[in-house]
Amino acid sequence: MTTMTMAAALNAGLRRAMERDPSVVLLGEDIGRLGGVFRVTDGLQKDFGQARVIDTPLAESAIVGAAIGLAMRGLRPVVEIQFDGFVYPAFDQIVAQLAKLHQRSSGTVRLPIVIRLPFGGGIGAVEHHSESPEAYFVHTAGLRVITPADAATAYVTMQQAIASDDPVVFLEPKRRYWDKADVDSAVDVARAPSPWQSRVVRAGTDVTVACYGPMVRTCLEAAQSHESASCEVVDLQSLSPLDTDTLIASVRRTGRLVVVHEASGTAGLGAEVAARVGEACFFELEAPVLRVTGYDIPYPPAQLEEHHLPDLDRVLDAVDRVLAF
Amino acid sequence: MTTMTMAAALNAGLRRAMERDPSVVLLGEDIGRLGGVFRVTDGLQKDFGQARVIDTPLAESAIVGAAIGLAMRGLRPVVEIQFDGFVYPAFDQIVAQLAKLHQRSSGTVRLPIVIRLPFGGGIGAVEHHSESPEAYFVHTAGLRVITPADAATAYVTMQQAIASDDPVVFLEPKRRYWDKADVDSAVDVARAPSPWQSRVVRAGTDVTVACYGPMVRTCLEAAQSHESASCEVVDLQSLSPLDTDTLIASVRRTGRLVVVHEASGTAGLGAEVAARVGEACFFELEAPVLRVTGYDIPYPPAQLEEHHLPDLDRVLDAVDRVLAF
Amino acid sequence: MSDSEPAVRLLSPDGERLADGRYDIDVSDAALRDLYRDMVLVRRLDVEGTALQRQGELALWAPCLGQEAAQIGSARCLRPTDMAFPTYRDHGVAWARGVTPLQLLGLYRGVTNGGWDPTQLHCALYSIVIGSQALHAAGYALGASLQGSSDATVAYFGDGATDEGDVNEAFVLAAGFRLPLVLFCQNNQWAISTPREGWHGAPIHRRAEGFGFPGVLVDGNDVLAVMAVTQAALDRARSGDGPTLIEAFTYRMGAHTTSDDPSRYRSADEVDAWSRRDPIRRLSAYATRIGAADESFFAEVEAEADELAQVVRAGVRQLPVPPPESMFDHVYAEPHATIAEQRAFLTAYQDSFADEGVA
Amino acid sequence: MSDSEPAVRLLSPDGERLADGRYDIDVSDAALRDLYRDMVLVRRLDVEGTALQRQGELALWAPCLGQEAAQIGSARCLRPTDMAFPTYRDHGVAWARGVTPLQLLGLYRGVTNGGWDPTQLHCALYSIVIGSQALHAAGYALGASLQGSSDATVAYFGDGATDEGDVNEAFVLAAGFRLPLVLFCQNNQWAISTPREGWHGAPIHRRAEGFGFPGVLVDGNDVLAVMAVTQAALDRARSGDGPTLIEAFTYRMGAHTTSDDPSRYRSADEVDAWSRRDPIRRLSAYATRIGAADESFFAEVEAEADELAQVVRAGVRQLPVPPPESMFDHVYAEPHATIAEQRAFLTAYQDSFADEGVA
Ligand SMILES: Cc1ncc(C[n+]2csc(CCOP(=O)(O)OP(=O)(O)O)c2C)c(N)n1
Ligand SMILES: Cc1ncc(C[n+]2csc(CCOP(=O)(O)OP(=O)(O)O)c2C)c(N)n1
Ligand SMILES: [Mg+2]
Ligand SMILES: [Mg+2]
Repeated sequence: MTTMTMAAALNAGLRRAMERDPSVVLLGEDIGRLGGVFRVTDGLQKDFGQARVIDTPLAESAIVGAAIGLAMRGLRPVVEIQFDGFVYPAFDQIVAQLAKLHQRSSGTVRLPIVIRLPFGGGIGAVEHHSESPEAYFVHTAGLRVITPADAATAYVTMQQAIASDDPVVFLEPKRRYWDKADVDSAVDVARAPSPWQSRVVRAGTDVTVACYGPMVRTCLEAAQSHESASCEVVDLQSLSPLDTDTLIASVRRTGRLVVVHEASGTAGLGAEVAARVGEACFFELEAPVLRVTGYDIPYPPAQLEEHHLPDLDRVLDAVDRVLAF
Repeated sequence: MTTMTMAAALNAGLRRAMERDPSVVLLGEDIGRLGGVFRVTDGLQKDFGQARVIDTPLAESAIVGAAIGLAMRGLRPVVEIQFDGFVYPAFDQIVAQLAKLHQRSSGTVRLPIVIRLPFGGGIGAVEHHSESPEAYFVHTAGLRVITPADAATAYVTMQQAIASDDPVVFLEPKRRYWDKADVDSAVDVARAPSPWQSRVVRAGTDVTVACYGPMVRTCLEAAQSHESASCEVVDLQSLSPLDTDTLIASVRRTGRLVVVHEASGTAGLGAEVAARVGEACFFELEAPVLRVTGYDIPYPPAQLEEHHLPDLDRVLDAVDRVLAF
Repeated sequence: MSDSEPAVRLLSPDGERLADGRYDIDVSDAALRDLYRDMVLVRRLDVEGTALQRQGELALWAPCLGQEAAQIGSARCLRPTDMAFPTYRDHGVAWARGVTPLQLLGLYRGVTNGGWDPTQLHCALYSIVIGSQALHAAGYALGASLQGSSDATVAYFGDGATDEGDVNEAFVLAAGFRLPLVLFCQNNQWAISTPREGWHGAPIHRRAEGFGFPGVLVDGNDVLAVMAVTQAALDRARSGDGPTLIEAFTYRMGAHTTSDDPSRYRSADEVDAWSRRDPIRRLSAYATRIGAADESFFAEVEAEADELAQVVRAGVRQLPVPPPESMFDHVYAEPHATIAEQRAFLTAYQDSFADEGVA
Repeated sequence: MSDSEPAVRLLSPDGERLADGRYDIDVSDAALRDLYRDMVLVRRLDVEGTALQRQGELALWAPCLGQEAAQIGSARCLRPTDMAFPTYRDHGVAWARGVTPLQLLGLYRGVTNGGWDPTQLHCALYSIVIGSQALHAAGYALGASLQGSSDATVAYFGDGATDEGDVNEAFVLAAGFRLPLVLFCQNNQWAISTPREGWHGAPIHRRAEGFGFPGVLVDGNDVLAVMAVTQAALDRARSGDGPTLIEAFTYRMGAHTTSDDPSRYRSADEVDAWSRRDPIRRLSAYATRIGAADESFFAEVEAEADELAQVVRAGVRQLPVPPPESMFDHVYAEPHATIAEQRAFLTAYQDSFADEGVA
């Protein structure tokens, strides 16, 4: 066990994957000498060389498009998009090519590509640096979407994502990059539990709180701080496929659900969760599913972000409302 | 009253808007001499000249980006994207610029831009020509999204969309381009009902069917053909803002809801509808909200599309299931 | 073609052999006959494609009529392990890479979104989103160069495609990484209704210099010239000297696709003028002139074309429509819970009709 | 700078006036002093920006240190109704367009995503998504030309931005519509950690020719040369002759932003070498040499800069944090049901705390 930040755990996960499989290559803007603006690739170019850690031009469509070509050539590219808000120039390559080419080729072309995307707000950044675009990717068939909530998970799921033969959008909750946790770097990733499922991160009996990525810590803190109710917290983790089995089992027990994410509410992931649980737990639900999300607004200036983002109080407010129903 | 196809009604609506307001300009690929691949802009360049109907280079990001610049210069651009599947190269300009610039500028910049997007399947086309990308735009704050279901609505809403000071993604259900209806071309658009609301297109008492765009006709036919149940059909029409008031009132009466769309189900618009109605009608719902949607797959080859797309039978199947609950 | 070197040309429109100071190529009589056969067969396939669409057997067809020399000439220079990235119109390229006519028709009949195994044939699937394949080609070439291989890659795209960001970003990658890549642009003068002439400020091949690599203009209806410049570009790629942009000046003799009505935007005169520069006639005249082929050979190829047409006509009607459940087969390479669920739903749903005897 | 004409230069690094066969400009002594004042004040503003970020008063700062001549020289050529489209680093451009220092700091303090009225100041908001503004500028220029106006438009972008599809598509629009547009690229040698040299095959200004319009290389640390080429490009634009690409060769003396650590990727020697080409020192040497300015003037400007710094320091702390509900104010220009609902929710939610006395 080593205590490390999530950024360090991701770095270690990348390193392990590169050591194990020489076909793993990294590409992105400023990932080499600089080590990425968050230093997640720090030291990797030095140790693996410029042929495996490739600094690219400033062109996101080119980066993802090139990754597709590299994969066709038998490599396993791991792409870094510098910030969430800069993934949109690559949207066509992701949605019309990366997501669809395996199907287009009747399964003959595999695209084991990971797109690393630092996402979410809460870091006081200027515009375009705090976006939560996950719903776009979850709605896009052919992609897998995953987000680790802590350093330990990050270390393992990064390696699992790279090992997957499907394209994976790997969302890194950037406000949690500096959170530390104990990471078991000796873990046998091949035997680790599947990453494509959600997990109960706190058991409880009165209400279920579903969340993922940056909101997991927030919800855990809210659960801890609730004075009377026993909150079960489910980290969805795998956003596509969205594993609602664990969640549904939880709601069948608690009868109440609050879903939390930073992204705008309308047509966000919370809607999908509410729709699925609403259908599966029709008789068990004792209150409507409540959503706590970012508002349907462009990400506001940093000094207002605390009002936009779900925080402990808003989660508790929803928990109380769902309990009072 | 004139009987015309939806394509002709859209053409007439564009013409009226251009006559009324000299700042309305059209731009897109092949919209001038050719009149667009669906002929929706047929004859407009001849009558209004090349300065108002502008053939653009083959570059979607450039088209939307230029429209933003034109709007900053005081014009009201109406953009044609040739097919749904070709809107993704413009995604950054739409999502990061068009949707956000009014807010970024504290309201000083207005972006009265309409993006016309022929969308949906059912026309036996090759890949990329049958997509339903509406959820991406509905999830994006700052955009309005609307889709007319028939020629009469198309004529009016096109003009209303152009008159709006907000950016509007105007989804044209291309498989209905050739459907005819009576269009009142003398209608006073300024006094027409707001387009930003849904409408009951068929009254019924047993179950509500919510749909939009190409699925409205399908759902009307299903409702008509149901042997025993009385189905109310609601055309959502305005997808953003998503007007669920009308729908909620309907479900409060019928107690049952089926939502239908062509797009993939996961994180599609049906999820948002189900989530909202599930919350608002918690005590009135007598059965879970059921969704009838495209599967979570890349759009299949044309010969399989009938199995992918909701059709009369699948709608009836869901209606029966929701009634049997 | 203002402001540019004259196009490389090795055959006059009447089939005379010309000298070009810059490029030359030696082609044996047998190879000439093969090129001719390729071009005639591809044209027949193409004509059948259009006819089959008219008969309702295909959903769409994008004719390559008139572009056979550009496609065959370039693709025939590739080695088996080189890689081609074609567009929806590059039937000659697909043909040269060994894609069978029926594999090729599947996409346009709507029974598949692809049709062949790109890895096996070293020919990517047709790209429909304009310009997107140029980046895949760049990535593929980057992969080859990282692996120290001598495989070259060719990206095909049209004149219109040079407007797209993706193609320009491919130029950036090509220059920056000195990729073993040939960027092969068929300037067929039209992007649907958008004419190349008059609109753009500079000829396409000059675009390359601005990115830092050479561009060359070639008469795209001259199969020998196309081969000469492509071979040189491939050699350059293999020897580590980086990319080349080739502008093959040609003409789209047919409609954009069978859905298009070109009479709305271009004159019959223009089409006429270009028909006098037909690439196949040019090659046959040359082959005849030098005695590499005679009437009996041409008749033989004609018969072969008739046979091909028959095979295509018969075969296309029998292209299997995949079962509905196949929609779920290759969405993901690994098991996926939602897909499994939806597949089960579809099966149950269909069985429910079977129960009712509705089939 | 291989393979290209030498950069236009009218001042040597030591402030000697040079002749350039192609460009010249006549600048009065008063105008020279104004340029100097602009550059010094912008530099002070910039230094304050960095300092304020260090003190926690700004979330971020993107220094323009070293690029003052490129920014002031170009933007000061614009007429009031011309339009500029700057990036996050173009504080000199914003300054020249009349954006006040405090308007400018709002974005970096996180109290606004913009800060001024682009329509009123004829200066677009800073663009953060690399290259996106080039297309807005092209559209704006197209609008001006459709309206028959003689307004010119300038798009600012960096060397790295020339890799992006959007910038290249802007070149396509500029060439195709012969837009009254100046594409002004500040090649400051770095795109964060990506060096310009060594990577790209051709100098940036040569990119333009490939698209069909002229490109020119100018010493970006020479304010007179920058003015001369910008003025010529603006004249060209106004007279309907179309766009020009200007590559202003300069250097980012500071970090990419205050979040960056340039020691990871570039040497102190390189920075040192460029500091000897400082644009302000060059101008002051020239002004002194020709007697357009003296020590008392320089001292006066220094005092003005001190004053500016104080105003900025005091003002920035008082920049009002907008009320939470303002998040909903300008999402849409017209009423929007969902927004109204969410605003009401927020108000009620906040009131619920007020009730509890939590404030
Ligand atoms: C991104 C994108 N936008 C629009 C289209 C629609 N479209 C199909 S072909 C075409 C013209 C292409 O012209 P060109 O590149 O010259 O190739 P050609 O068809 O002449 O072979 C257009 C606009 C598309 N397929 N992809
Ligand atoms: C589309 C996009 N991708 C990535 C970024 C992150 N980023 C911000 S500035 C920058 C480098 C820009 O370099 P250049 O264009 O040379 O401008 P400079 O910063 O040197 O002024 C990058 C990669 C961005 N802002 N937008
Ligand atoms: Mg063409
Ligand atoms: Mg730079």
